[in-house]
Amino acid sequence: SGGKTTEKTEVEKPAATDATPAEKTDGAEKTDPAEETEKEPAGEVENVKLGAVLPLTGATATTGANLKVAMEVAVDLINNSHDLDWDIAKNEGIAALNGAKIELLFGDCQSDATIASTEAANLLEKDIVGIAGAYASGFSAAVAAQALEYNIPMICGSSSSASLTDGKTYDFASVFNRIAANDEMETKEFYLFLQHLNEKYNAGIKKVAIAYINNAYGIHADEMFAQYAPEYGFEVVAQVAYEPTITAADTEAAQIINANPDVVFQASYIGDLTMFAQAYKAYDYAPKMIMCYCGGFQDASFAEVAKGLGVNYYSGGQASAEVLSDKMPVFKYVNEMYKTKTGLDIDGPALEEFASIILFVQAMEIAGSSEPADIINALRNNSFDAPYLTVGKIEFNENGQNIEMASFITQLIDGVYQVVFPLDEYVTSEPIVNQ
Amino acid sequence: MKSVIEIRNLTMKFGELMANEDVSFDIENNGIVSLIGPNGAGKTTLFNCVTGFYKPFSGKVTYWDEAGVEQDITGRPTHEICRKGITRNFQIVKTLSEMTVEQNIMTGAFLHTNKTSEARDLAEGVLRRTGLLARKDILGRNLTIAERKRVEIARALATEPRVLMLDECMAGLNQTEIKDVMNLILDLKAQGLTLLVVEHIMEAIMPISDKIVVLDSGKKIAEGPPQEIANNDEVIKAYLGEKYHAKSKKS
Amino acid sequence: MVKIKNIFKENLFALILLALFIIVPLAVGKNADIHNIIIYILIYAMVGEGWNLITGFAGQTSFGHAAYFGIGAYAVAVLGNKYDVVPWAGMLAGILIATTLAFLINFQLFRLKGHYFAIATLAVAEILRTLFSVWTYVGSGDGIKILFRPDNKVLWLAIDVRNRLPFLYITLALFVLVFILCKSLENSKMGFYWKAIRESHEVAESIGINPQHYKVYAMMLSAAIAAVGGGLYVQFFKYVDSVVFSLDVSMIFVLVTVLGGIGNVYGPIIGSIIYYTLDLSMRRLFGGTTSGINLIIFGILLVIVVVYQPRGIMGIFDDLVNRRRLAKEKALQRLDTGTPGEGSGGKA
Amino acid sequence: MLSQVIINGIMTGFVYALVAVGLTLTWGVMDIINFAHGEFLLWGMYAAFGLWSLFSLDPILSLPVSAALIFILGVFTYFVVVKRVLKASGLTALLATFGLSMVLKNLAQMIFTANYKNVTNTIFASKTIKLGNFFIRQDYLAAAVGSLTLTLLVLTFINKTKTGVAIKATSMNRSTAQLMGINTDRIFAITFGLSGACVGAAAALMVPFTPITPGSCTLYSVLAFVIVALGGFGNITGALYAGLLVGVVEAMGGYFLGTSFKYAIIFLMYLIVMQIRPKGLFGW
Amino acid sequence: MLKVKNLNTGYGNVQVIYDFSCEVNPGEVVSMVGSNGSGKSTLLKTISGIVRPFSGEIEFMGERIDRLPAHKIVARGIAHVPEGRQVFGKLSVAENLMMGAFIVKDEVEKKKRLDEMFELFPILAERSKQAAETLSGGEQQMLAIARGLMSSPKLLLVDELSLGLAPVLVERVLEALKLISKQVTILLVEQKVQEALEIADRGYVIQNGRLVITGTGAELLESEIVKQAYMGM
Ligand SMILES: Nc1ncnc2c1ncn2[C@@H]1O[C@H](COP(=O)(O)OP(=O)(O)OP(=O)(O)O)[C@@H](O)[C@H]1O
Ligand SMILES: Nc1ncnc2c1ncn2[C@@H]1O[C@H](COP(=O)(O)OP(=O)(O)OP(=O)(O)O)[C@@H](O)[C@H]1O
Ligand SMILES: [Mg+2]
Ligand SMILES: [Mg+2]
Repeated sequence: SGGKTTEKTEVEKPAATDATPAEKTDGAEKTDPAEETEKEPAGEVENVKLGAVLPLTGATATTGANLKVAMEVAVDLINNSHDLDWDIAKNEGIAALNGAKIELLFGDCQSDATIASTEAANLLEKDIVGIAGAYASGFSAAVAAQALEYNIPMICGSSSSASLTDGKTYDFASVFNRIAANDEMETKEFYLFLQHLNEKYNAGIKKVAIAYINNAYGIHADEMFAQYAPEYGFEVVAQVAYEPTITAADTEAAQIINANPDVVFQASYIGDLTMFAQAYKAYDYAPKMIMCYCGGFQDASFAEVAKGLGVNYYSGGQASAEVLSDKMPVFKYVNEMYKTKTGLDIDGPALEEFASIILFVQAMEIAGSSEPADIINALRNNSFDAPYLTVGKIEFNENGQNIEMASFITQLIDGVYQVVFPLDEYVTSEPIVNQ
Repeated sequence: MKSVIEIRNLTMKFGELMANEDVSFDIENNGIVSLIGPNGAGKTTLFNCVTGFYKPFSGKVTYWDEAGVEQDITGRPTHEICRKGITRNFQIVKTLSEMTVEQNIMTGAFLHTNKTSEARDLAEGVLRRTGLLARKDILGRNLTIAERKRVEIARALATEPRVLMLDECMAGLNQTEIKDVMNLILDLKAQGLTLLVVEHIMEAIMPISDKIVVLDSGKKIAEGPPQEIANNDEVIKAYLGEKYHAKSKKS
Repeated sequence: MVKIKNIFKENLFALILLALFIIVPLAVGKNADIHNIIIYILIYAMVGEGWNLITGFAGQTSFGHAAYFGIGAYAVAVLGNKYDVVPWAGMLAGILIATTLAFLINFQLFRLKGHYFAIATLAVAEILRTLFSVWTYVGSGDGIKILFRPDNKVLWLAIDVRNRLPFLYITLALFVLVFILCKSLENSKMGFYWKAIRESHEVAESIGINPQHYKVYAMMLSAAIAAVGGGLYVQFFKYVDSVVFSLDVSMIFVLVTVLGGIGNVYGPIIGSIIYYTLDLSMRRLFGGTTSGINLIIFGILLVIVVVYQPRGIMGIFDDLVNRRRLAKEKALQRLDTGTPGEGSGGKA
Repeated sequence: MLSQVIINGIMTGFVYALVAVGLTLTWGVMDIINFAHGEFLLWGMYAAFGLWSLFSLDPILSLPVSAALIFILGVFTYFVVVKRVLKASGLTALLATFGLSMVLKNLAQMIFTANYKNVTNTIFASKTIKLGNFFIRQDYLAAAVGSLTLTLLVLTFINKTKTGVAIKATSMNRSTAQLMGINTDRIFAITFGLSGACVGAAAALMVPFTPITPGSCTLYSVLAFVIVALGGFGNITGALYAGLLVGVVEAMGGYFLGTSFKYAIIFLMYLIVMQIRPKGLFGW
Repeated sequence: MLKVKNLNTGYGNVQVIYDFSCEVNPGEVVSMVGSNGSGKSTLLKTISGIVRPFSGEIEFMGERIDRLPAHKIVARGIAHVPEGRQVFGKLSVAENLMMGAFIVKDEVEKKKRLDEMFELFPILAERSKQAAETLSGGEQQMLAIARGLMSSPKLLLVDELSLGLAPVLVERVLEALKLISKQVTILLVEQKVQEALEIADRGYVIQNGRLVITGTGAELLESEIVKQAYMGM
């Protein structure tokens, strides 16, 4: 429902007869409307309101729009009955709350942290019981600060800055929960992968370098990169920071090439990553592997770029990949719903934002209440099933970090994200090491 | 009569062009010195050099202030020179166009006061003296050129200068209006001001000047009392023209 | 008595505005959302007033006011977070740093004129942005979060969620102070001198004004006001990073002021109100969809307003005043018919 | 490697120059700040992208089309927005074009989505010429040569043709220009069109190596601001040299000081240069 | 040639000229005199189209021109030398002159005119490469006149011809004007009432935007009104 406005969602009261036609028609929905009407407990159960702040316009709108679709898919799954072997999808509404449905209100932060803050306040004023978003770490922090003041739980899907959950940079740990692996976890995983390549494929990787965008996301990636390299036995030969907006990446690429590392780490968004990729290619530089922190690498359009350049040395962390569909029915179903709306396979951040909405409902099911305090409690003290993720579980520590989210590694081979590490049961391809 | 300003060997160049070349003359206290010369002779340039808009290439400008203290003002910043008591108008008028006539003049009046009300009182006096009182609420941009010229004089006067330098303040006025300005200038002299006047209107210059300095191609070609200048052959040839000469002979 | 009445009459518009700003926040009840918006309107209007001093009055376009805004914000954040300095003191420090910086930098920069200067101000802000984005002491790319201090609400001005009113009124009070300052400056010697400089450097110099000095005064005052705005902003938003120095932020102050009416003390506040109500209502009406339709409509509305009223909203009021003045003038002229040249002393 | 970096700097510099030349026409010559300049560039890129994806036209070949399209956008901008605010202060035009830039940017997002678009497999894509020790990217080279040619064309047009001189005259004094028989509306429209054509062409030259998204042109317009000032407002030759200088300083600064400083160093250079030449490198 | 009928004009909501009519016949030199602010410049600006009249008619060679945009009026053959010079400051002297001939298509003709102007004002030839804003005041005035003549107009409107010119030059320019008037009809606004009326075939006197008297140059010179109000006698 791309053209549907927030206001409307809010206005449409859960009138018994036409409870959710909008969601139904555009989802991959199969139930019979007539049957649904009968089940509906005639308007006695109030909707449960959730809020989400996303960058739907502005610099990071690239992703924001897709994340919104992912969240809407989650709402569809929750509110309607789907032919899928998963309670959330099968049930209509929240079982523990007499089938109450979720009403999701969106706020557009226009890729600006200040606006994120006011939009969050706006949503929080509307009696929501939880808030999700807001993609970039800076926006999420702004939203979380508001959530704290209202003591409303926040689930942040895809922001990756470690500082959000380090327990000291911010003061909102009591309400804040983040699903995405933070860069620390991701970094360790990357190094394990490189060790794996060295051991199993004789890759001979020693020297590593990083190119990172100079913002909260990049800086922490770089910090982790440098911190763990010695621990895993790698030598750091270059750390290249660059401005969040650049017109060309040649100088940056040149500095990397100059240091001649075996493997390059990239903490880049899609635009910069593309420019780097073109520059590496143009200067005939082909490292053994390029490890990408979640960010631009997961954007489907990068697959095309890499394919166009004819290179196969890009790998990165991913929450799930299309190639896994057959092994994970829930994921497959979600991916299909998402794909009908966006034309794209669901990527990591989208899946994480999807998860944030699902988690709220799971928490309410456990708590049997839609009181924010109860939801907070439930979120912190339980482990949640996540059949759409390869790890299959989500659990938060005392700072709100999901400890289960070990992202796994995919490699772009001929334009397809192939799972190459670490869980054997999910691996879809052997990694290719550029020699 | 003692000098207030002494110009010595002033030279100003624009690239190759010698706009002023080795010009020297004195401006006597409480006198009216007129500067004439063909278009492009360097009169405005000389103004600019004296008032600090240009830094002269060489030469010296000396000023004696009220207390009679000698000061070298060559190439000093304009505002500093103004504070010493030398103010000017602009040949190509620069009225403050978003301000009313009164505000234009108040801006000048603020040189000697920090209070808005005092500046307004001062301005009112000047408005009255220059016959602008009825126009005081008109915005600068809505004035005719002649009115603007008058505002320029008034604004300069509001700074209560000792030396007032007027660059073609009568251009564009008809004879009657010129008479008014001549009277104003004589008035100012009577109040003790010293004036340096650039003008092409001989009918106005000749009767009021104590001394006339003539420039041509940047060089001083004559200096003396009006009558002498009017009959100076070189000046007639370079500047006045035969017709004017003939006419002035008649009268 | 008459005097008081006059003050009342002359400032009727301001007083009405003030009354609205006092009443509306109360009238909407405990609506933090609207309170938020009003606080931002006030903060941006305040910095707009500052920007108006240097650009509207003194005529020196600044595209880099985010520099001083950002410094004000960082001063409060860094001092508060690292050294537990209360925001009040942090704001004072911010003012000091901003004015000093304005003095040091602009003494040099004011050798440049017009657009050359405008770009230089942008350059200063951009350099600061880069410095703050790599300087780890101030949190580099991470920025700084002011941590919540429920324990010491009064000194910390920390706002309790359901009640932003105290902070709102503090902001309002500071804005009123700034407004009064700007308004009284407008009719002072300083104001006259600024306007003279704006129109012509040469004229200014010829009547004894040192343009350099007065421009620097304007910039320092302007910077101080921007720093106050920044200080308030960060206390409210509780977070600041180097984005605060970006052109986007500088543009906010330019836009609200020009929209309201540049060179007019009412301009920034009127502009800020209109700008944010438009932006917000479009966002709330059409936002939340992927397309950015709200911004398209907002942009179109902005263009329409500007095209319709190129001198800013306050231009409408100016026109009214002018029309009255012109009518008066015309009446005068008629009385004078027969006199060649108004007031030239010509014979009647 | 250093010489490699410098060469790249020069190449980017040429592209900057062309974008700046477009801006110097409106801002420098006509004294109207067109805040939507970056969005003109953006739409030029989308035009080139559109032609490429619909008709498989290589951007180099479709350059005249994208230039022409943005020319029209420029003319449209003049008549619909700028013309109506000409009498007000310069900052009013800034505000109006700011509104326009919002419209253009978000319209792009509405039509093309915010997803990055890449024009791939172009004639010169990711190919290089090897000269001894260093490489010259062919896509850069093509852009540089194209930019230089177009800049020189604009320069000749402004200085040598009657319309060109009329543009300058109109910018100095509008009503007097009318008295000369110049249709000033037409002149303004042409100038805006020409400015648009410059960025339209620049866009076509850039798309082979620049990912396109609604936000991707903001930086270009900020850099163009600096370049225009550095070269001296209204000075086209100045914009060309300043563009090159900025390109090289950016590359070298990034190389020696670290790439996070590569734009800061440009701004710093601007401040320093202007202390010595307050009217730009080439302004007097 | 030029007929102005019942013209009312001014700026925005300020009326400056009231119910004014006048006429210029081919081959004449007509002078407008009047004190400052009486509306002479406004009249010329209205004729040349930069100010829109409130009401009334302006006819040129039998055609209504009061609704035409300025640039089209120039094309009909009216050139206007504006008050206060208004040279294009940053353009060179030669470029300024070429702008004067903007509507002339024939390059050879343009060149010829340029040479004629250089002959009339030799100083301009000397300064032909210099930026106009660096000319002295008088030089700028000469440039403005020359520029007006560049389009070979049928009717030349000159505002404040002698402003800031040295006496010799005033003489020379007036002579030149007299000479030109054999080919070009001239409507002259001039503060040097004596000189203006001497060379004029006819003259109009304006006060506060209204026509006061009209007559031949000689008649006006003798009239009491003119003597008293404008010549300080
Ligand atoms: N900034 C400048 N750059 C170059 N040449 C200049 C500059 N200013 C003046 N000139 C030249 O210097 C000469 C003297 O000019 P100036 O303005 O002093 O003449 P003037 O005596 O005031 O003439 P007028 O009576 O016409 O005003 C002129 O030929 C003029 O072209
Ligand atoms: N742009 C304008 N807007 C409003 N009023 C104006 C404007 N220009 C001139 N005026 C007013 O119109 C009246 C007539 O001006 P005009 O320039 O026509 O006089 P003029 O006869 O040419 O005088 P002068 O001999 O001083 O040049 C004046 O009162 C002037 O203040
Ligand atoms: Mg002069
Ligand atoms: Mg006039």
